[in-house]
Amino acid sequence: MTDKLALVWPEIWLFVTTCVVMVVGLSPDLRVRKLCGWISALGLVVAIGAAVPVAHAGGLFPSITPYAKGMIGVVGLMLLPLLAGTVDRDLDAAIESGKATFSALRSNRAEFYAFFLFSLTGLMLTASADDLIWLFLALELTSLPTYIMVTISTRGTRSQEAGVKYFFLGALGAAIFLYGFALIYGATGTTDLAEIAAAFRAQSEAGGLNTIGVAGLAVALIGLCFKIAAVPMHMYAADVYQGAASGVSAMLAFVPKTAGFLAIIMLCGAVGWTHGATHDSLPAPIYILLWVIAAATMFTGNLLAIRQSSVKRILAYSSVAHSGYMLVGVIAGPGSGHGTFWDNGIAAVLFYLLTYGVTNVGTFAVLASIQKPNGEEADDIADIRGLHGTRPHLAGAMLLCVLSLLGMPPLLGFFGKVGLFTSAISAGEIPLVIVLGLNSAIAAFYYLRIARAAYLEPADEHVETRAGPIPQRVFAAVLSASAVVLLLTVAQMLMERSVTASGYHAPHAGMADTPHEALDLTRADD
Amino acid sequence: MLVLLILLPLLFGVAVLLRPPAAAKWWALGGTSLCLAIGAMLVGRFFANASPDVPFQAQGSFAWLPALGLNLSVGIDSVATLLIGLTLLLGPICVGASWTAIPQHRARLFYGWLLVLQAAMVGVFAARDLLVFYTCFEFTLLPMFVMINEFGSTNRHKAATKFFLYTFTGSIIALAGLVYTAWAVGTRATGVDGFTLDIATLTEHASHVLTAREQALVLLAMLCGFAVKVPLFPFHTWLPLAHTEAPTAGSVILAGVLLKLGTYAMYRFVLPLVPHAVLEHAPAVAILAIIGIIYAGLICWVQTDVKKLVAYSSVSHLGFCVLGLFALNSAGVTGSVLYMLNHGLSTGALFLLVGFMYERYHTRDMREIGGLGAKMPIWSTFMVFFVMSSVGLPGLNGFPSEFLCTMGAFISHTGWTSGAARHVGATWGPLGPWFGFAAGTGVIVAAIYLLAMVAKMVWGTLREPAVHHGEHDHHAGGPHLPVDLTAREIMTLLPIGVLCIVFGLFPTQTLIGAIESDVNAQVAFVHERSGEAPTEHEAHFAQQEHRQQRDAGRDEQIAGVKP
Amino acid sequence: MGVSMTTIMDAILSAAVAQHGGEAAHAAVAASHGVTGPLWIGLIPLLPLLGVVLVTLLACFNEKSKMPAWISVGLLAVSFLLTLFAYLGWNGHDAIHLKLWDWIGLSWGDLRGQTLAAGFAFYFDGLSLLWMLFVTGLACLIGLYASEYMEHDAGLGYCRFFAAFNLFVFSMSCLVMGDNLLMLFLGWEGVGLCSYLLIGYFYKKKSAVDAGMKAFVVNRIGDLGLLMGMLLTFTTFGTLQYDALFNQIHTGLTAGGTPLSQTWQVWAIPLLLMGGAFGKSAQLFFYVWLPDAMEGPTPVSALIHAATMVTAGVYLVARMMPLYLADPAHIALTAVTWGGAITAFWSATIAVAQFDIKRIMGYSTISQLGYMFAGLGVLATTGGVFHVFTHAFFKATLFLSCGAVMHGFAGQLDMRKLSGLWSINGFRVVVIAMLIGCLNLSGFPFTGGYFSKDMIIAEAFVTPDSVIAGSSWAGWLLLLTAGMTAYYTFRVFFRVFVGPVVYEPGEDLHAHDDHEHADAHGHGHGHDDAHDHAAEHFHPHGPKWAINLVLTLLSVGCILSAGLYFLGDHHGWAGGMVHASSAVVDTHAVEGGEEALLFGQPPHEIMFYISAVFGFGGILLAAWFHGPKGIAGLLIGGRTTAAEVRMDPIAKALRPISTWAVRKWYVDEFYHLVLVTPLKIFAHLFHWFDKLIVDGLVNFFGATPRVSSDAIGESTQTGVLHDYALRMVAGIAVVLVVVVLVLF
Amino acid sequence: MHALLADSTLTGGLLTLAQSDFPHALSTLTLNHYLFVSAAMFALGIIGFLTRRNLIIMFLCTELMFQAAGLALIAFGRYHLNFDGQSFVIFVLTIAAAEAAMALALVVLLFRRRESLDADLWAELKG
Repeated sequence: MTDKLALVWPEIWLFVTTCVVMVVGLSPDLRVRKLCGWISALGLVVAIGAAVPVAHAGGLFPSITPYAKGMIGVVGLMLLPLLAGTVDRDLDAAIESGKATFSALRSNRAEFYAFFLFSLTGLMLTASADDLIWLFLALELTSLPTYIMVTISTRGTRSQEAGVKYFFLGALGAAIFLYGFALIYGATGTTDLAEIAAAFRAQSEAGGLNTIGVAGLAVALIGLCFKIAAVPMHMYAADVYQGAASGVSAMLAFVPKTAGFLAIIMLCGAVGWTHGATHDSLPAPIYILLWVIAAATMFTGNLLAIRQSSVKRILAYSSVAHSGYMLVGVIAGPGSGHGTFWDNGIAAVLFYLLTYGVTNVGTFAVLASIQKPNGEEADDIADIRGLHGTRPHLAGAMLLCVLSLLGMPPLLGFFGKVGLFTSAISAGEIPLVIVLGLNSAIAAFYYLRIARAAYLEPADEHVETRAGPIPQRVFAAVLSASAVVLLLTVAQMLMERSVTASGYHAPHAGMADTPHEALDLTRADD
Repeated sequence: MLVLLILLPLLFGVAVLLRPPAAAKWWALGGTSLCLAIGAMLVGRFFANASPDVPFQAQGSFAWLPALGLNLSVGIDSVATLLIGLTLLLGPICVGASWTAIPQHRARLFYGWLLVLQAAMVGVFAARDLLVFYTCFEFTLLPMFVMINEFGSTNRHKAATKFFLYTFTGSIIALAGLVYTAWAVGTRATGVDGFTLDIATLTEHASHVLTAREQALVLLAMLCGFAVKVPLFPFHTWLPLAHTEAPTAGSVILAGVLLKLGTYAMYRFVLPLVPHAVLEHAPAVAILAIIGIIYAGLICWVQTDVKKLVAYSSVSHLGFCVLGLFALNSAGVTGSVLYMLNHGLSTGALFLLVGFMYERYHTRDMREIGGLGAKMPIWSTFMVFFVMSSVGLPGLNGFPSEFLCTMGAFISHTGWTSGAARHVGATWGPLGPWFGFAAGTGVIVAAIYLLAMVAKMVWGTLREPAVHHGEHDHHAGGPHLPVDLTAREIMTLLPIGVLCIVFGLFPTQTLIGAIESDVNAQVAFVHERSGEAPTEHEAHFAQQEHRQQRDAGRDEQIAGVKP
Repeated sequence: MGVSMTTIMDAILSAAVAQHGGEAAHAAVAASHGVTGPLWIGLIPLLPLLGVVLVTLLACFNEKSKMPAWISVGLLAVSFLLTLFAYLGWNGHDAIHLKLWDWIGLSWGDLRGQTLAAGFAFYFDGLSLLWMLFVTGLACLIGLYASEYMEHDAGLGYCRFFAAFNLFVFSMSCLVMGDNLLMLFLGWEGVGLCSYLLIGYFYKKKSAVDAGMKAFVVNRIGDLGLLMGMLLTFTTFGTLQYDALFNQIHTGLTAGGTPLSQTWQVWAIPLLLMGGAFGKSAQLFFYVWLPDAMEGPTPVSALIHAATMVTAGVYLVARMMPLYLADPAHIALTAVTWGGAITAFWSATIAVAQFDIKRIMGYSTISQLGYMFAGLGVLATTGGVFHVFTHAFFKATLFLSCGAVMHGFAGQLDMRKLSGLWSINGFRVVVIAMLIGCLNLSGFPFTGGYFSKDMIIAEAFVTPDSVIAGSSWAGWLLLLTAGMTAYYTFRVFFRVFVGPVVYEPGEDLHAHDDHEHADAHGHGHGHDDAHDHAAEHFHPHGPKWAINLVLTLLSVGCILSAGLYFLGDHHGWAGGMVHASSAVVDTHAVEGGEEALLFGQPPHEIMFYISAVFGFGGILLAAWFHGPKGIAGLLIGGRTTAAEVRMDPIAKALRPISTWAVRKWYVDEFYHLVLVTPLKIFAHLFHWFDKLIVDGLVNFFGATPRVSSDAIGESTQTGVLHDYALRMVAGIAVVLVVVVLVLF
Repeated sequence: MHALLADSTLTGGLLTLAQSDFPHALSTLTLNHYLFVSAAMFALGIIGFLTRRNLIIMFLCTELMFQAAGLALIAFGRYHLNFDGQSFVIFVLTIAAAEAAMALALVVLLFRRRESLDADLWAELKG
């Protein structure tokens, strides 16, 4: 028990911070309330610190937590300045201009930060999950606050629309993967992931995986597709990203996606990349499922992004596409397990998550930093036109981030993609690599449009934008853009860490304490 | 020194961004000139120390991402050195050519990217690591995109987008092929520990570990990228558009260096990595090249846009370059390398001339403008001179390259070298006299379209556009230019002209001698390796063995650590 | 023929005898060569090159004096003197070598044939010396002529003219003096360029520009043959260097050791080279560019398109004679013979019907070149080469005389509008020069043309038909042509140079000068006033000293060239030169020692009479049809006006043949229809194909994402929650179905 | 159907999920019955979600799906004779409750804005 406690210290710290934030947020004093952001940042820093020492836990991916939680903390820290002022912006502005006085009841700043931290807590818990129940709870803890954050992120109807779509479809997705979990449990008789893995192993050695188990896995994975916004569960993504405030969209592009991928990796780890003719891939049904989903996701995301005029929608669909890319890494699996990055798809996915998270913050931060005259954040591509003339640093940030997302060497995103490339090739997934390459090219259509609009084109005359009132967001944008470049200097370290994190403890049949017979419902009842 | 050549332009690029716009062109000129000076030293030092035993000089390496097998490693052989020299030479020339064409308020953007572009181009030639190569290869797209998109003419957005997307798509697929090769080497080659992107290692092992089928696929993938870049028929359609729309300096660089990235990549990767497949499929590639030579040449003939004409002529000319490469013999490959340089000079100069004309008349339509011989005698003289160089007139630089490419194709025929009637002047190879003949007809076509262009542009009675569309947004308010070329413009052309003559009369002393040993080694290497590719079974076995060895090594390591 | 042998000759013989044991002969031949020439020989081509540079510099300073001309003439004169020195210092049999630097050198192995070595090197034997003597000599004279002829263009145009002129001499020198086929090719293309530039000298005239381009392109087509021949030579013999090549040929084996006679290359290479030669020398299918080339200034026509450049093809065949002889079936030689003979006849048929005197000279050049080729083909290399030499002089004289007429009559060249120049002040020298030229061209006894042509025709009858198929038929054809030549030559003379004084000025071509034509030099024949003033205000002006001097010198040269026939013991001086070169033919060896007879007599002896008869016949015909009344018409002429002659009713009766002949048998139109138009159609087709199909496909693939984007976007992303839910569930179903389908 | 698990050698040799003190009618129920019901519930939930436009009903449908999973979990737990399934269900219920709380708050918010519970009225964002 204490072992597990040691594992979750970051979550505990975050939880404590959350509580503190909520309490501080009750203060009647505006200045005290403004501390919430700083406290959250402090909490995140401590959580990162606490994440690092955790060296080795049990389970299928015994070393995943330090990297994952560190990554979550870092990206969380970058998201924090972006989220600043999301809900209280109007109120603050009113107070500053003297039109209103501070009213404790009208401000929900603290709650907003708290939800954010809760969500991150859930995300970290996902990373340390070693049990289906835990996984389920962690995923829900990740998602539930985001539903609220989306809904209240702006005062317009769009956010509410986004909220309703997100919540209801999210609930549908949750129900689906829960049902999948149930079936997995049914097939293996345990909720412990390592034991599940052992049971699956035993089944496969005994002559084939249990149908219900495979079905459960499939259903669970499909349900999790909602979290990562993969086809066919991607429908909500664009609407929700567009409806939510940019900061929240940025968070949506990272937090649920990371949770989803962690969960998918764990589920795939439970069944193991030890099947197929050469014993190095997922079981055929799961493999085909993920293959189809990955290819469809890449194409759908990229294709849909082309026609958009809203930058947020473009980024939403690109986020869909990026999920597709990462699924390639999942399909490729952990490779030979020689501690190398290039043939390790899981490491590639973990690394990609980081690069994507870091880069993505920047794009949304640029949008969040620009305001239309009616107070809304920039959204349409016309709004960022001519940015180079008025705010060159934002334009530069946009350019760098977008190019990194495109995978333009030598930016961070490129190396993320190369990891996926190499691992997929090592796994023999040449067609997927081609699909991935083609899609990178299709993606250039819309990334170029964004880059061109921001960096090269003159401003539209009838479109007016001005700098947003919150300087932290500009900071977030610049921070993200510089990270795209500066992280290259430590890329080797990050890659090594991701390799360590992806260390897959392949199950053996003997691990399970209670060897269960294969559950076979298909056997005829005579 | 190489790294300096990559970093300096970047530094100057930053300087351009930070200094006031009025100073931009001076900084750019200073940067490119400084690089040219350093480059001259580099080239000089390279050839002073050249020896067949040390093909690569100025090597430097920095282990950056060992996890991806990525070292920042550079090094140059003679071919790369010459191409770097060409790149650096075109630097100041491009700045000079843009002196008045680029309005001051946008100068920072232009010159900044120009410098970045130069760094990237040098990087491509200097790279000794696959990812460094690829990085620079791709990164040339962006500056070019900006230059076309921002400083081009009417249709520039479409041109820029097409240029970027087309070449980007191709090169990603090429990357897949290259990475596949790296993977195969990393998992099968004996003596290679893990994944590596080191070009030397890959070259050494790739042909031993890739099966025939794999080689064919990798060849296909690489061609997807490089053939688009070259461009080889039928992947050429982006080029006329991009050239037509690009600003003068953009066209010069595009024709002068960027297209050579494709052929250089073929020389550096396609030939040595997959020799078996190259030998097998060379006729197909050569046929494409020949179609390109004649087809694009004929298209040139009926162009009305002079810049488009020169652009299509690039397609035609680069056909020779590819043909020479795939002749797989010294004559052809030498000719091809020479072609890379000489085409850069002469076509670059033609683009400069067209640009100077455009700056004065704001039209490129040969129905509107022509007969400039009387009005612009200096311009016309240069025009005729460079057209002759482009036509392949002996004594000028175009001829040795064109001749050697044709000769390479002609003598590259296995039937020549075997059997009773052995022909000593022929070499082993996949093409044959008919290829040489077909390419030779391209020379006729080249004469037709280039002289037709001269006939329209230079000779005849003077035709000028009725109304100067001087109200072109980029040029409004620009300084008024005299009728004929200014001293600055002449200074951009003169060095190229001098080189054309020098390379035409002394090709052996300047170029062929320089690259001879490297090219011969490359050809011998391809010859030696093209014979047999491992079978599927052998490849599989090699992979198994490699894995076992690595496992054993790891176990030993663990065993070594544990006690 | 060939009684005494030079050392080279010995070597060749020994090689022929010991055909398969070639090594000894090989060594012997190698030993007999290899005199390294003095460095100053290199100045012969380089001085004109220096001239190019200097004249270009003058152009840069916008020099308006005649300085470019003086520089050029001076340098060319030095060049000529150097050639003369070289000739005088030459030992008479060994080739002189001089290598300046490696031009294109590439090696990929140590074995034979693995090295391509083409030095920027010179090779002087009798053939090249002979050529160089008249090339530099004539160039010098014609440069002097042009200094006056081009004076109205003083300025940039003048500089341009002399730069190209000098460049031409440089290129021609490289062509002739080159030590390997690549050097020859360098000169070959270089003279092509200069020809192009000079034909299009009056670049504002579309016809001139088109003519220049036509010349270049047609030449390029021939060049393809030359190029392919060169490459095939390399693959067969492993070298492009003359010495090594000839040595190899003399062994009778390819460099790979196969007997030459068993290979197809042995006839393919000469045929390919012949293609190149025919292109440059305007033979057979390729002749069409030369008449059009008369658009250039007359000195250019004289030097390039009559005397020197067009003989490059002859030089090539003569130079490569060993290769031609290596084929026991003599396929290529037969082709050369018949190509030459047919061309000679064909262009004569055109020449008889033309009215433009310069064009007539153009066709006659083609015709005479045909003689030269026929001569080479029937193994009369001496005759062919001698004809090149004499032709260079008399044709230059003819052209320059025509040029003087043109110069004096504001570009008038139509023989229907000119008459009686003898009686116009200042044209006497011109008329005399013209007469000497015409006599030479028509083969009037004891002129140079008479001897050289006879040697060719006689040899055609000498050579048995078994060696060169139909050789004697070719001889008859050539004989007939000789008569026609005399006719059309004197047709010009009788109509234009004697008779009643009638003239009409032409459109002054010279008005099309470069830029400065506004500042007129006060010439009587003004620039634009030619159109303003009525014809009666026009006063022809005779040539000044430079033109007269040149014409005089050339006329003397023409007369003296006849004397060369009696020099030396190898059928004249030219024979001696040929004997000391690769062009030498051992006719005994080739023909088996038997001489065919003509009318029971040895052809060489009887031919003097026969051809004299044909020549006289032609002249008399011309006098009857075109001669003026009186002594100038040889007392049989009856012409009283410029335009009407006795030939007119006959020409009318012969319609449409005569019209066709006037229209040059519609060959240009035919080529246009068969070659140019289809090519242009293809070009347009390709253009549209490229635009619509190739680029269309690219655009299609480029548009596919966008189109499918709209399709997917509009149909799925409706914004309605239920639709989303439905699609998600349906999507899940689809995915699962796909999985199941793939699985089973 | 009884024979479904007839040859199973689960610990305790149970043939059915029924315990001895179950009512007789239930004693013949097998795992399949439960799974069938669970699947039916799940399907009904989906169908309801897809067909109903009322936000509250839609939410209830998702609850139905959650409970379907819960039922399956319990059935499996019983089948495997361990408590994992049951404890899972407890958490599922908790989550369901949390979701319900959020859902109702959300519904109130939305209703205030549009005066309607029709989910399809919210279709401003699309494309």
